[in-house]
Amino acid sequence: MKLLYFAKIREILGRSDETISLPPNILSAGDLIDYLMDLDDIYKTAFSDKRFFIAVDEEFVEMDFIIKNSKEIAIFPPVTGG
Amino acid sequence: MKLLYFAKIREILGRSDETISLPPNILSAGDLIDYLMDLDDIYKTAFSDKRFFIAVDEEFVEMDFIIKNSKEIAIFPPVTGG
Amino acid sequence: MIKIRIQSEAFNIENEIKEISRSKLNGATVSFIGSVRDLKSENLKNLEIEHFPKMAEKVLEKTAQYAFKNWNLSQCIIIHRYGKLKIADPIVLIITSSPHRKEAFKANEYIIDFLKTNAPFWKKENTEKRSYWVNQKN
Amino acid sequence: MIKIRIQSEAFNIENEIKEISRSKLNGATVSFIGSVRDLKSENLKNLEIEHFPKMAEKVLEKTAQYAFKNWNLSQCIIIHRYGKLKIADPIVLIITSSPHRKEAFKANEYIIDFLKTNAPFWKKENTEKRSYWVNQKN
Repeated sequence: MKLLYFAKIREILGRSDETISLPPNILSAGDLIDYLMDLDDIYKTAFSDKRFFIAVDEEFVEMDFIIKNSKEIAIFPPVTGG
Repeated sequence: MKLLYFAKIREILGRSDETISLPPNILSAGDLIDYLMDLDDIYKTAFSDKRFFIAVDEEFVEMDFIIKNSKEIAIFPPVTGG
Repeated sequence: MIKIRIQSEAFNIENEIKEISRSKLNGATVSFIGSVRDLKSENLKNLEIEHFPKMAEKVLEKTAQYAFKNWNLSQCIIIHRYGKLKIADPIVLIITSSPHRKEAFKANEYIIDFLKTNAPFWKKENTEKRSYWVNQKN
Repeated sequence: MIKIRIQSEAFNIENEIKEISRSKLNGATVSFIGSVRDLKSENLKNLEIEHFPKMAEKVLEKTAQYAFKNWNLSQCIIIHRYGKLKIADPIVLIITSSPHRKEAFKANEYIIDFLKTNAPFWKKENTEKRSYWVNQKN
């Protein structure tokens, strides 16, 4: 599964994307975030303020969205364009 | 007193302006319109549908506005600019 | 800054916006362009716009001043054309600039609404069949 | 007609409006330009705009399509820039054209409001003192 990071989250993590393999018990987007935050403190720093959104296939999804079979997941802070 | 006409009213009257002397009993803008309509049928044609506005010193005025000492009075149909 | 122009010549929106000083541009710039339509689908040959110059200038100036104060604008430009125009030719340009987009939008819409019923301009349409003065709507 | 562009280059509003075919212009054309401000008065050196290209394209396209149908537009153009910009540089251009001005205004304001909270672009301000990511407002 490919993860994409943008803006402040990309800067905190020090990478714009990475490919990970998830354990079978990780089903939802919320599970993914919890999993990453347990994996390394750097994810805690990136996600702990809860100011982030998740997009699967370029569509916003909620935390209970099932990502088990998703190929590409983007995690980014609130948008500030326009 | 100078009268200015615009658009359809100018076309009906066949003139864009004229100078008239009013009898002393003509006080308001409404009096002026009545006076003109009595004067000549062409003014009846121009004003009888009541679709006109009056401006004194480039400001819209109501029919009861006292025009006795005004120098320039414009009479024109509803505006359609913009 | 307020700028009012009544002219027969065409205008260029890019040039008007470029002219606004960089510090005055202020984030949100809304523009409105009203242009000539073939309202009755009678093959419009041209549109003639007549106006009452002195009063038109006054009305545009006052409208811009009111909008400027009421919606805290940094910039307000109104250009209105007169004379003979063709289909799709621009008639009026209104530019409102403000730190906040809501105010730039509101001011702009107020100005065009007000002008439509208060600025002394009149449109006459010349189609292939006939000529007639446009009636006021809304 | 709907046109979406995401680019680092500047745009020219006159050229964009001129490109709209004459028959499609349809009377009322509203434009919105959002440009770079010195929000904190800290002598902004530049503004960097980062974006998620594939998703940004999708969001702009869908937003334009929704506005196009909902307000009966004849034309809808959205251009959003990315990369390094300076004070007063234009960031976003939205053009909505319609037979009725109310609809052109409403559609335009809807699009910019929606983009501000849904299009994946992020602004980073580099001032003389520091660099920081802009926080989302309203």
